[in-house]
Amino acid sequence: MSDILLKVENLSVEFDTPRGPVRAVDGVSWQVRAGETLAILGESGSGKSVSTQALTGILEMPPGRIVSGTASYRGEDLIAMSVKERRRIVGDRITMVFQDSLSALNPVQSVGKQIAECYRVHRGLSRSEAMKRAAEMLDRVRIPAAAKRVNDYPHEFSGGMRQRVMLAMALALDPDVLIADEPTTALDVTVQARILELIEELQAERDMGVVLITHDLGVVADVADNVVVMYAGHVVERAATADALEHPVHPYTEGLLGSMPSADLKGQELPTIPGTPPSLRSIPSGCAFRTRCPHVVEECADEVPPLLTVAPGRDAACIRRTTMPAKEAV
Amino acid sequence: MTLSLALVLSSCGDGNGDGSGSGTGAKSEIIAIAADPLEYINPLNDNGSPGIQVAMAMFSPLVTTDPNTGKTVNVMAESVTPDKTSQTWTVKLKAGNTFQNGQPLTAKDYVDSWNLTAQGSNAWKNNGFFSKVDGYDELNPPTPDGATPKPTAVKAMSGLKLIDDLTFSVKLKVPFSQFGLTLQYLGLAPLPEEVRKNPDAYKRKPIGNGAYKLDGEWNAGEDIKLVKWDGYKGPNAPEADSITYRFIPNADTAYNEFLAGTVDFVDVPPTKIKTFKTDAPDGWVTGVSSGANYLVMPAWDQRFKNPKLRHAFSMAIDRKAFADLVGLATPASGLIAPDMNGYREGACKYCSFDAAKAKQLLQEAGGFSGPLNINYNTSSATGQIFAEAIGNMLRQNLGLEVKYTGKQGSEIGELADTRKLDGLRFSGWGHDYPSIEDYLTPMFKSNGDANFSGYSNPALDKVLAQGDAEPDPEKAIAIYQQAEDIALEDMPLIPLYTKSNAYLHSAKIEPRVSKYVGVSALYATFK
Amino acid sequence: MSEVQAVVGAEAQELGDGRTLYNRELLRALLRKPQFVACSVLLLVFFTMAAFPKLFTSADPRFCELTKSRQSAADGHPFGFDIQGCDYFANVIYGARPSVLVSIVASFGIFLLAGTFGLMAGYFPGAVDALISRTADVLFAVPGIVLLIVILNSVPNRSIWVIVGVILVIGWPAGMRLMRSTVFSVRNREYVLAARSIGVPPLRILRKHVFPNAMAPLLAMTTLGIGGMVGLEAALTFLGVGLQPPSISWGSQFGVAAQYRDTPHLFIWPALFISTMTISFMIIGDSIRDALDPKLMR
Amino acid sequence: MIRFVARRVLAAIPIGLIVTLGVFALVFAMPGDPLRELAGDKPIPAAVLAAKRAQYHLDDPFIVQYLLSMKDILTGNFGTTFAGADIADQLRLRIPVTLKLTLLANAFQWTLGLFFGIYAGFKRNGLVDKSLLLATLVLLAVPGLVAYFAAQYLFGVELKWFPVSGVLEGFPRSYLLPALVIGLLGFAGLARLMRTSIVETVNADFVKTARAKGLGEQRVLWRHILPNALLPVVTFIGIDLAGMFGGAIITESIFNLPGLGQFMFQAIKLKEGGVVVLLSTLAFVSFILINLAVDILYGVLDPRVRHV
Repeated sequence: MSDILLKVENLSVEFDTPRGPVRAVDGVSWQVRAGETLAILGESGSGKSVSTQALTGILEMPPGRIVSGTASYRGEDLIAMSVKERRRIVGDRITMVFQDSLSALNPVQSVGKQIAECYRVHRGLSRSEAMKRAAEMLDRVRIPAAAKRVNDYPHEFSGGMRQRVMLAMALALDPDVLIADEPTTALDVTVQARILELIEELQAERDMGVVLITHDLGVVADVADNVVVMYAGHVVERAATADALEHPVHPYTEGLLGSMPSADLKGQELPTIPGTPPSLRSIPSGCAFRTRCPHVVEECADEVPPLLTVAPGRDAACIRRTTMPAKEAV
Repeated sequence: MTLSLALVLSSCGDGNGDGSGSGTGAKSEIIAIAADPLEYINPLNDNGSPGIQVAMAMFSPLVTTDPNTGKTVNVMAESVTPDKTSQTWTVKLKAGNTFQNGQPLTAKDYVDSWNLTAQGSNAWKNNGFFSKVDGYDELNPPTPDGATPKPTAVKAMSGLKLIDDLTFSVKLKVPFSQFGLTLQYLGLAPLPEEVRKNPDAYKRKPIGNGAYKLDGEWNAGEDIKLVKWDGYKGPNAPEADSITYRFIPNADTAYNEFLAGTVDFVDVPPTKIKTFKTDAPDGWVTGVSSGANYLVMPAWDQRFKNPKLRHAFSMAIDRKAFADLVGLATPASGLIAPDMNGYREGACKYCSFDAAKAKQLLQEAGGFSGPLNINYNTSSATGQIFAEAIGNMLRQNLGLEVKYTGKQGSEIGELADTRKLDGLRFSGWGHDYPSIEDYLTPMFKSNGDANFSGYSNPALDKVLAQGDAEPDPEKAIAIYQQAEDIALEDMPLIPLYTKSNAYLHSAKIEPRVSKYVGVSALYATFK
Repeated sequence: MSEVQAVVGAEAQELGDGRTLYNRELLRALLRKPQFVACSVLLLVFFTMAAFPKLFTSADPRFCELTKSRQSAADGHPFGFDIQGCDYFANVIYGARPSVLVSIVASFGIFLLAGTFGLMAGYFPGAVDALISRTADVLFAVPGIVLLIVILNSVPNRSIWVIVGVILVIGWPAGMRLMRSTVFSVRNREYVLAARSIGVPPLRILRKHVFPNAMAPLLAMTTLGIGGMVGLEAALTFLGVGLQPPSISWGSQFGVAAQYRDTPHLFIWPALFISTMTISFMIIGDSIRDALDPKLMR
Repeated sequence: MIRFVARRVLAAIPIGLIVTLGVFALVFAMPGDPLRELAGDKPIPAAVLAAKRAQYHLDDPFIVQYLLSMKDILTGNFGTTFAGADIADQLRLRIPVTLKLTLLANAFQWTLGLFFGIYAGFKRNGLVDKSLLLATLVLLAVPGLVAYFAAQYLFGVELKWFPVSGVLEGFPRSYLLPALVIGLLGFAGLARLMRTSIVETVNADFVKTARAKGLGEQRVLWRHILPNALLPVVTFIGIDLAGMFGGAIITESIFNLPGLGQFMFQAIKLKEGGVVVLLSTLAFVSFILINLAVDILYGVLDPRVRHV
């Protein structure tokens, strides 16, 4: 097995709101190895983006606040280190790609300049050298006529092309870990596939760890090696993608899978998880999912179910599935 | 040219010290004038007080009033003598006076300057002064509305006669015993020939005959800097070596400038009347009353027709309290300013405050219908305040309904002229020459120059004509007083107060204060 | 005035995302802010003063004794006497009505005018927009204060309504521009397109869909601009074209008194009332703006 | 670019005509006889009035007067005011005064406003931010009149730090106090706007991107936040600058600065339609030019609205 590049342990993040603090991420742990693609799966508001933003230091603090936890990059805790030290790693060794490329790119700077900035700041290259590298990078992500478009502005690109620019910027410095926060959500399906392919290809080329944040099971199924499922700030299931998809342990994962369109269900009404995700301000006591869970029992309300190992490399947080045998042997 | 050069040289040799004389000389003063900057200096085409104030330093009049005795004394004139009927006046000039360009001052300069002014198509502001002179009408033919007055073929008034180099005579249309007094008006100053030929070219480089001349160039927007002119041979030369007139349009700002110590002399604006003594405890003077102020009853409005109603209005006003509000003011008890020769304390029978009597008079007059409108001038800082004070008294003491209208002075004047003004307005009058006639004729004679109320009483006109024809000054005054009595009984104007002006001066100067001619910074003495 | 409006307009534009907020939610958010509550109470006091001055003073503001001109506070006359010797407390209380009227009526008049014209210009591009926008350009190009002076000098009787009217004439273009640009961003939203596609008449679309979703920035601008109106009225008095007696207003009181330095009570009281009311309006405007700010919600 | 400028200038011409015609009509409709105000303290004979009237075309019909005024303006042959002042002279003297005042006031306003606005917005809810919000509230609530009189009395008359009024001490001393007061009053608005704009931009996604790139805070602020946050501010500065040229009537009057504002005020009082229209035209032209400059600058700052 390759090295663990980024290891998050017991990370908790709170937000101060006018009505008191709200815990957006609660005791989350995960890790990503070189060459691995880890998917963090969850609905919006589940805390999946907050955890990565917190460890990279780009979360707005205040109102955000890291309550506990560590995030080690090659053994160094990103959370404990000073802002200056972290900047050596974030943006250089760990880079990010965001969902909405139109708003995530500076509208008044040419894309070339924005990519070149990475080389200028982290590598100290001269302006012309940096611009040259930026053009090369654009070419790498298959932007046609890259050398010409390097001086264009973000609004002059199509959505897919813009996402490629984002990728070019993130990969410019050949990072160890790429955190991709819903990189394809805003794109249509064919473009989405091409971007994912591109990520995979570049990952393979560089033996890079990829953290893919998404709410789309399909994407997970396509590209992820391992998956971490989050619900209301908690990790509810952690498994190799194939295992999780085939034999989900947590009822939430199960529900997600059930609501995925597939050939088997053709002609039937698509089943959905009843209810809506809880507001962070009013998370139910005990298991956060119990209000929507088909298997709920009284004990679910007693305490937050711990994340327990149910099989090698598989953890889940459900008292029904971890204390009593699952309905199917795991 | 040679002569003026010599003068400049001699002034340098005079021990003025710094040679340039730009206000830093031993005796120099900066006088603030709270008005927009002058655009030209030409006393014949200027009747505003800023212009006249500057002209006083640069031009010298024929006669003037002695500040100590109040008598008329000669300045440029050797003598001014009327004929028996006071219709023709002979002016003889002193010999040896010159203009600042070196040319001798002659009778022809006066006659030609006056004719130039009297020519209507020139549109000079002091044109009206000559309307009393025989032949004026030929230079001012009636012009139909909208037409441009053309220069007339006749260029000279037949009443002006050149007798010799230093003597000329003025024949008036009708006898006028006060004409000699009027000659002190600076609007009658002489212009030298070169200026008369092309007045526009000399707007900013006037050539006077007075004690001061321009120091260097005077460009638009600059202070007017004057230095003593050594060629002046007349009497009454002031003490200052150099004088700077500085224009500060906002009177309160000018006052603040004085407090900050940048000017030597400033008028106290009406808003500072209550504070100036504490603001400048060692540097203030007050002058005698400079003019009389009135409330004007419109003769064209039938509601004001009954004299009893006018008396009622007059008696409903607490003049003492009003004068306190105005500040430095004396409640009026007649139509004439108190320091005039011929003033009678208590001439007005209806000027005492008596609310009960006023109410009774109003009833006898049949009351007043509709709201009473009081007009005030919005350009004046105190216009609205004074209007409200009068309005409150009329409202509370007579039970009238009162409303107020603020307008620009020009609009009020125009409405009054066309007999369209609704209700009361304020007016003030200061004499041009020290005679009670200069109050009565303009304001009360039918169609007088300043007959604001549109008042006309043939009896009064007749008395005035008698006075004008009376050569003996004392007798004339007694006749004029009869006219004042008639006006007071008819009361087209309600006398309110006469006001003194206050001035602040720096420790360096002591302004001349005269019972007869008021306060003068020009004639200040230096410490 | 126009300066404040411009700032506020630009400030408000930032949040003009066309969000509707449930009134109850907005009110609850506002009531949680102590400064909003305090300023609302103050404004309520001013409004009551304007509506029922007799509740605050039994003195007749028009009973004047000139002999008491400018005397300072005395028994029963807490603010002393004004220039005319009238009870100043009563005058300041009675001065609330025109001041409040000018500020409220002018502000909301501008809100209505700017709102209507902005809606029309934003929703009907082409002739309507051109007409309205060009008219606004003309008014923008003439210095507002010049128009004020000229027009107020021309009218025969400067009543409070004339002053309000002139302020309306020169005040609406700024708000119109703001409204127009917000409408531009709203008019192609899904709900508007949907309404249009099912044949809802334009007026109804404007009233039910566009206006509620586009009015927030203009509303914030209006509340923040209200205070400036009272200051403007004072400036008019300084320029000789303010309210005429017997109308009493804080602006004209201040304008008249500003030059009488020796009796500070004459200008301190109206200035204090003007400033308090202005600050109250501004804090309320700020609070509404903050409450509408999406980032602070949830 | 040239086409853009040309189109804007062409569009401005009809507006300019309406503005001048409208202003002239308003002044024409003002009651009161213009020459009477000029008459000074004493009445003027009818013949003199008629002559003056002819000299200034006051006896012509409205439209003729307007056309004559426009002809004078367009040919640069301004003539004299009713009071006899050479108008070209006046402009030569007054434009620099107004320019100096406006530019100095704007310099104060921008320096202070941008600096505090940027700082407060970037360190939102910090001490500087909170004090700035309070200070600007107070400044916005103080009527301009109060501020001018108070400043003149305190700093000019009492403390004597600055000249009370006038322009005698030249630039910049004579202009410092009024410019400072105008600048402070305007600063409140600008600082608030700048602050809001920064606050809005700080939360933008591209700022997160910039931080994720490992950029220092200073670089994030100056290279990424500010260029974007300046956009709405630039528009405001344009409006503000264009407005100031129209004349600071009240300031100029209180501080006795012989600028265009006082000229305008006098001209209105005297009903000098020609001068009012001339000054309005001047204000209008500068308004158009400044707005054009702002639009071009905006295009430079924001590639999305670049005018090719």
